[in-house]
Amino acid sequence: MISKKHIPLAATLAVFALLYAAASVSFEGFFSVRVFTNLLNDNAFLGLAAIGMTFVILSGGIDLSVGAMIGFTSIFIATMIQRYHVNPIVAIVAALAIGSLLGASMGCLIAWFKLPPFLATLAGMFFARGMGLIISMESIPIKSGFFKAIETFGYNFYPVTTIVFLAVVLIALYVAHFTKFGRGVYAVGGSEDSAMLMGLPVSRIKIMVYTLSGFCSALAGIVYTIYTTSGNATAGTTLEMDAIAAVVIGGTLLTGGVGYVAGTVVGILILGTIQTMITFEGTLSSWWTRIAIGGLLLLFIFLQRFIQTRAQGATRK
Amino acid sequence: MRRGAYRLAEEIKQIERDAGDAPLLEIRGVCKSFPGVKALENVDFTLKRGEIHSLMGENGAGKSTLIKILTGAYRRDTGQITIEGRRIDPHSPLEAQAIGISAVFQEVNLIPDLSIAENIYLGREPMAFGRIDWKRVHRGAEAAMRRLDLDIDVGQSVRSCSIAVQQLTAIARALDVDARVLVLDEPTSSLAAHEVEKLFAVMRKLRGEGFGIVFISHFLDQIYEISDRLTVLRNGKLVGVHAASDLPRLELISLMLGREISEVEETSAGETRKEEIKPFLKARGLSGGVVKKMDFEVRPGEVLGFAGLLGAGRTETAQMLFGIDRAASGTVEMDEEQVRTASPRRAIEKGIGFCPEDRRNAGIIPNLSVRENIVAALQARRGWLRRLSIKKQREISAEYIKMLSIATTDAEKPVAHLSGGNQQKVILARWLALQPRLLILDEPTRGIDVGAKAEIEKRIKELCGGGMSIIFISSELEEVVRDSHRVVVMREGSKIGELAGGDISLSSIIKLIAEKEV
Amino acid sequence: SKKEKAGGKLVVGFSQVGAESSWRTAETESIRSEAEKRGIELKFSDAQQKQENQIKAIRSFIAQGVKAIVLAPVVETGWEPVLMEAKRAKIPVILVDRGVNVSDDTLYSTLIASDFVAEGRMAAEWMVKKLNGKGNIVELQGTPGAAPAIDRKKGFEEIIKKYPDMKVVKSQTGDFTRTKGKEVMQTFLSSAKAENVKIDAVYAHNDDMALGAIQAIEEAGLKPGTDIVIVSIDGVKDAFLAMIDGKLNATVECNPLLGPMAFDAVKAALGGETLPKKTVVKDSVFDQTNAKQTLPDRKY
Amino acid sequence: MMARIKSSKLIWPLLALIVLLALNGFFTPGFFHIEIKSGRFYGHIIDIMNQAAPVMLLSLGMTLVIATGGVDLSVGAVMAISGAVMALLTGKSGVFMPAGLLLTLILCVIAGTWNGLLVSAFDIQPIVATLILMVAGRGIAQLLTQGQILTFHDSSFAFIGSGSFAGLPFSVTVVLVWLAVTAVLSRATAIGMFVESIGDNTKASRYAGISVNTVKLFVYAFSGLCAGMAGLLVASGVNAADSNNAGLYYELDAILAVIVGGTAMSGGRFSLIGSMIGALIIQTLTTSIRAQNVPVEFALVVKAIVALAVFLLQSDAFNKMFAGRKAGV
Ligand SMILES: Nc1ncnc2c1ncn2[C@@H]1O[C@H](COP(=O)(O)OP(=O)(O)OP(=O)(O)O)[C@@H](O)[C@H]1O
Ligand SMILES: Nc1ncnc2c1ncn2[C@@H]1O[C@H](COP(=O)(O)OP(=O)(O)OP(=O)(O)O)[C@@H](O)[C@H]1O
Ligand SMILES: [Mg+2]
Ligand SMILES: [Mg+2]
Repeated sequence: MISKKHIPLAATLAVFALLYAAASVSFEGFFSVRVFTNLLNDNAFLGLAAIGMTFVILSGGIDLSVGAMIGFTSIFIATMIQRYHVNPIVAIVAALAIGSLLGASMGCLIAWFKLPPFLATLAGMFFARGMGLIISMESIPIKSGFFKAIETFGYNFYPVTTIVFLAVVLIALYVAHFTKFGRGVYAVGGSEDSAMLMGLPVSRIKIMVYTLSGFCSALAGIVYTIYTTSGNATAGTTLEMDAIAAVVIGGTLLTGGVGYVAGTVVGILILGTIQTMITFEGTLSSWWTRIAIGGLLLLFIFLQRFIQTRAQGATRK
Repeated sequence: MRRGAYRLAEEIKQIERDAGDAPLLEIRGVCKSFPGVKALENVDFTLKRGEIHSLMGENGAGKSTLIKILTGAYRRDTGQITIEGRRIDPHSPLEAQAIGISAVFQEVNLIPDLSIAENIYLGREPMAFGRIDWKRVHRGAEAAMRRLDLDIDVGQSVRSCSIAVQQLTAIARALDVDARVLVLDEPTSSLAAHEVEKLFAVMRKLRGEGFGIVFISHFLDQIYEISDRLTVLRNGKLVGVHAASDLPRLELISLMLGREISEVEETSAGETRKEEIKPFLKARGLSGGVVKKMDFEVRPGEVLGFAGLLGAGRTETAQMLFGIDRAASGTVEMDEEQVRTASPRRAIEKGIGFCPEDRRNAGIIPNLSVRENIVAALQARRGWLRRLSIKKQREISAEYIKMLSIATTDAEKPVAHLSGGNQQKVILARWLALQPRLLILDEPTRGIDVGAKAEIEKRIKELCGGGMSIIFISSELEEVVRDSHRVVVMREGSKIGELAGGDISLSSIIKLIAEKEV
Repeated sequence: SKKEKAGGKLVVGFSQVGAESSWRTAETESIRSEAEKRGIELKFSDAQQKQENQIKAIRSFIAQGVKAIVLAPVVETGWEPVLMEAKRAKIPVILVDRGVNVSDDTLYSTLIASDFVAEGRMAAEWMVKKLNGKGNIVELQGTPGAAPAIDRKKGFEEIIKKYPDMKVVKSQTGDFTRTKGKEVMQTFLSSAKAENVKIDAVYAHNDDMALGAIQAIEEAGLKPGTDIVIVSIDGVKDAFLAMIDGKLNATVECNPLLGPMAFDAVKAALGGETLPKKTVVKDSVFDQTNAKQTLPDRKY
Repeated sequence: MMARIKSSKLIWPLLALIVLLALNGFFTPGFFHIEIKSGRFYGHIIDIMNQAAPVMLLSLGMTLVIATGGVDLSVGAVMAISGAVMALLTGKSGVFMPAGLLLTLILCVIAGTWNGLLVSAFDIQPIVATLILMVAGRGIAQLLTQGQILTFHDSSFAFIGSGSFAGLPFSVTVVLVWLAVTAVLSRATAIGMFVESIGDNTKASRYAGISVNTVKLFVYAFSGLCAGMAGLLVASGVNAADSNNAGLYYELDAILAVIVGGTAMSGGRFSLIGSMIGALIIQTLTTSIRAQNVPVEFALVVKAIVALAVFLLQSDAFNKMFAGRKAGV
């Protein structure tokens, strides 16, 4: 029997399975390897951003800059490659470094100056988006052998973006559950004062969390760049909301301290499935699309709640 | 930073080898002010190796503040701290730990959603192959808890445990740390005699190993049982350092309070109410959680004590009465009418009040003022429309601040800035101000100093005289014996007996509990 | 399983940007009604302004085995991988209202679109004529980074550059909305007063911002269309009403009614014909002189 | 009063606003220039008050919601619904204007109550609960208007967003009146204290007998009402209901205003005046960027840097670090 701690996670997974099964029954061609592969591939960048976000939210914070980081990273890489003919690998490494640095700076503002995360990362969001627009307002296609090769590899074997995503998920699971840092994140989110009094390096953990999120969103930006082989400063607009939604739907409490990386992955799959279902439906107007997304979200939340209380009732006895 | 601290620790060890008989810890001329209060003024304190040194003082005397300065949780304004002749300047508990100071703070500081095991090992988890060795964490935690004679599932979250278990977890964590100075700020405030004994045994063993232990408690019996020396603070000033054996109780009390008082007379609760007074509340077959088939009744003007060991289900019974937990079965009658208390709000409407044991999570509203904390329940009962005027609120809070001698600069101070004992008084004031027909007090005197405790006991008697009934739960059996007209004895969720009037005594309760144990 | 569905109806996927403006809604409506008219089953997907959603939609279309895809791309770049997939699945793609930037132009069949740069030029030319090549212009830009905003600015500047007495004195974004257009215009007017600059004309990247600006000008006690010349782009119905009222001077039509052309192209592509890579929709300028007679024909 | 301002930390947002205005005084020509024309004031300062009005209205409701430890993401969508409903009722169906207003606002209260129900009765995390209406609500608004912009032709309605009263835009009056109403509602009754108590420690509040769920229901309903009013203000300002764009991203500004105003995202103590100042700070920032005519591509970076400076200016820790300790009381 699953332990009490894992009930929310199990409930989320169960709802996803239900949803997917329901969709497979109602839509022809939905239950296929292709659709499932697409589900991962199409949401890899969102997933990466959401993984970083999971740590931030677990630590009791929030990171609004992830969407803007994606835009910045993609236009940065494209410009480096297309305009300055920098080696793609160098550009990618530089982008990761910048992302981590920006994350670390926000972390410092939050940890040292006690700036509310909402404010610090909102400033970070403006900054990243603004820098992207300064680099180039126009989107830039990338014509590089390296990116071509990645695309071909993806076609012949397996999408690189998905591989990166799954690898990061594994690493994140390890970090969250098997490292001191990971447990420290839970502790800081659970009760910052207590964590401090228990002798945890609270400031350092916070800075690391935002650095990690900066890194993850930069990586998400890279994956987005691969996904579209182009740079676009406006990419990832409002993506932070989707990332936060995925994390919270995955069972992580916005107040921090409670939640799972694995839950976030399921959260991503759920959002992706809702989106795919709507496309398969194919007759909804723009407004009905929105209403349907909202309705499905609601349905899902209620189902999750229902299964959870049922399961908790069962373990009690 | 970590490496720095480590090097520091190494150097300290070196000094230790050269030092000889210098005191282990020395604090000189420490001052600390908060807005409006001088919490510490020029305080000195020394701790020797192999010594248990108690810090004494009224609520708000500055004990916890001194501890927090020592452990780097607060920064001192002036003064110096030395460990074995070497000056230290901890900026955070993290640094203090690296120097070898381990602490249990007054307010249990744990991460509620992590397990007991994780809380014990947080920040120093044993690693194997680059990952946390969860097996060792669990085994280690079990051993640490067993050392305090507690055999429980260390995988459960701290949130789900009673406050006593939480306190023991925090103690287990502190004892498990590799330290030389151990600081315990009111670790026994909600422990029963049995657990206290266990803790003292461990402390004595550590003393034998050369540890220096700083101990704070408001239980004089415990102080005299365990301490070698006493340092007494009053209003943030040092008023004396004495060997425990040289300082009689009454002298200690007058040192603490700054005036002569005779020790609290141990009066009994007075004669039992006559049987013909009809009980106004009857509980029949109340079950839920660990509680099984509880029957009891409360008469007007009566103090009904609940006695039992850790986890006996006293708190849960009270929470069912108050509508926090839902009873699985059973009925509650008030004035011969069956009532359902589906929420605390309903219970309050029916005339029940409940002062919870978990001060930090269920009691104080930390950033609201003392005034707002005191009138909270009263205002909630009046509803949102009939707001008490600020003037009225001030009057009420002033009355209780005076009555319970709550040490605060003014009623507008956030309650979080009060000392632990004074916070407890504020919550007590909240429920007294409500003047309910039945007041359930769960560990109401937690962390309250001797003087105030007497004051509160007197007040309880007055209230009963006025017809209020009280259910009194306390881990300090003496208190229960002293104040109750009748006592319900519980074990593992069931009522195992009831004592009344002259039959109530420490030995009779202990006998009842022990009898059933076989 | 990828057979044509229900009575052998032709299934076509349409990936739309979103419903951010009435212009966009008109385009959607045109394509929907045309599909209905021709008995084509249309799979419609609203991407809510996100490229990734459009890519997802195209992938789902492929998975569902549609016969052709109509795409109104939100940006010009980033389509290569997904269009490659469509090509591999032998599904022709018809682009509407905006082109894509790909190295291999066999990735799509044809593009049916307006030329945003040309629209900017036409607006500028009309304004130059109206102001006799002299005056201070304030510009209300679209959303930063959006293709129409970039191109309409570019085209406008191209022409204005040639007239040294015409100057864009202020240029801020109004996000294509009435409210923001009004707010920015209010600030421009206040600045102009404080700096003692006269604003002669407003160039708005779409009609909605111009309509917002008109409000701001009226509230400031000036007469839009008379004291300040206003030119915008799109040609929505409200713009025509404003022109009839004399408050808006001119609008460059950007025709969203691409349905018939799009499905002609679908038919041709499925029939194996090779199509011209680009069909530019003819845009024209309307002003107060011809607003009234055109109004009854406006569909959006 | 002074003591209250100091203790509630209002001093910092106020200082930030003053510094921001002063900087503008230096760098933006004629920033404080005010002109009187036919009994009405014009100038940047007036524009700021006028343009900040919708966010100010939103942030009044948002302050209470955030003070309980929640958040309301749906306000932007409710604004769109409000405009759309008003347009349909008054613009299309010719309902008597005040009746239309009333009906619209009732509907918005219902929308807010829906959020409140999800949060209180069903115990769903506020961010998800309100996300549902944020997504679906705009869809509903679009459905009502069929994605079109509906234009009003009602001069009395237009007065709300475009008229002037006592020389100032009428929206300023609306905000002041609503601020007063909110202040009275929260401070002259016990609601304000209940809200702060719940945000500070929900469990203790429940134990003290405060009906946590009812209070939560109320604040979300109230936030819905505020959003409805903001939506009407915006619609009336441009004489049109644009369900696609009305209120888009306003939730972010409203949350920002509340936090800049000194109310913590985690709940507890709140300050309505603080939120008003917060909204003014945000609008001043936006207006100064426009007035300075900062090139569009640089605007965001400038905004980021100035915003950060403003945030830091009012951060306690930062001030302690640089200004030294202030003398107590
Ligand atoms: N964070 C704070 N802010 C303001 N004042 C504080 C703060 N912490 C403590 N004080 C004040 O310092 C004084 C000493 O408090 P302290 O907690 O040290 O008392 P204590 O001796 O531990 O009392 P108790 O026995 O009740 O725990 C009190 O007057 C208290 O109000
Ligand atoms: N043997 C035990 N050791 C520790 N905790 C226990 C034990 N049995 C039960 N508990 C926990 O204690 C709770 C029930 O005890 P409750 O708090 O009602 O008892 P109590 O008599 O008030 O004891 P306490 O002194 O701990 O407050 C249960 O929720 C259970 O998790
Ligand atoms: Mg203390
Ligand atoms: Mg108990």
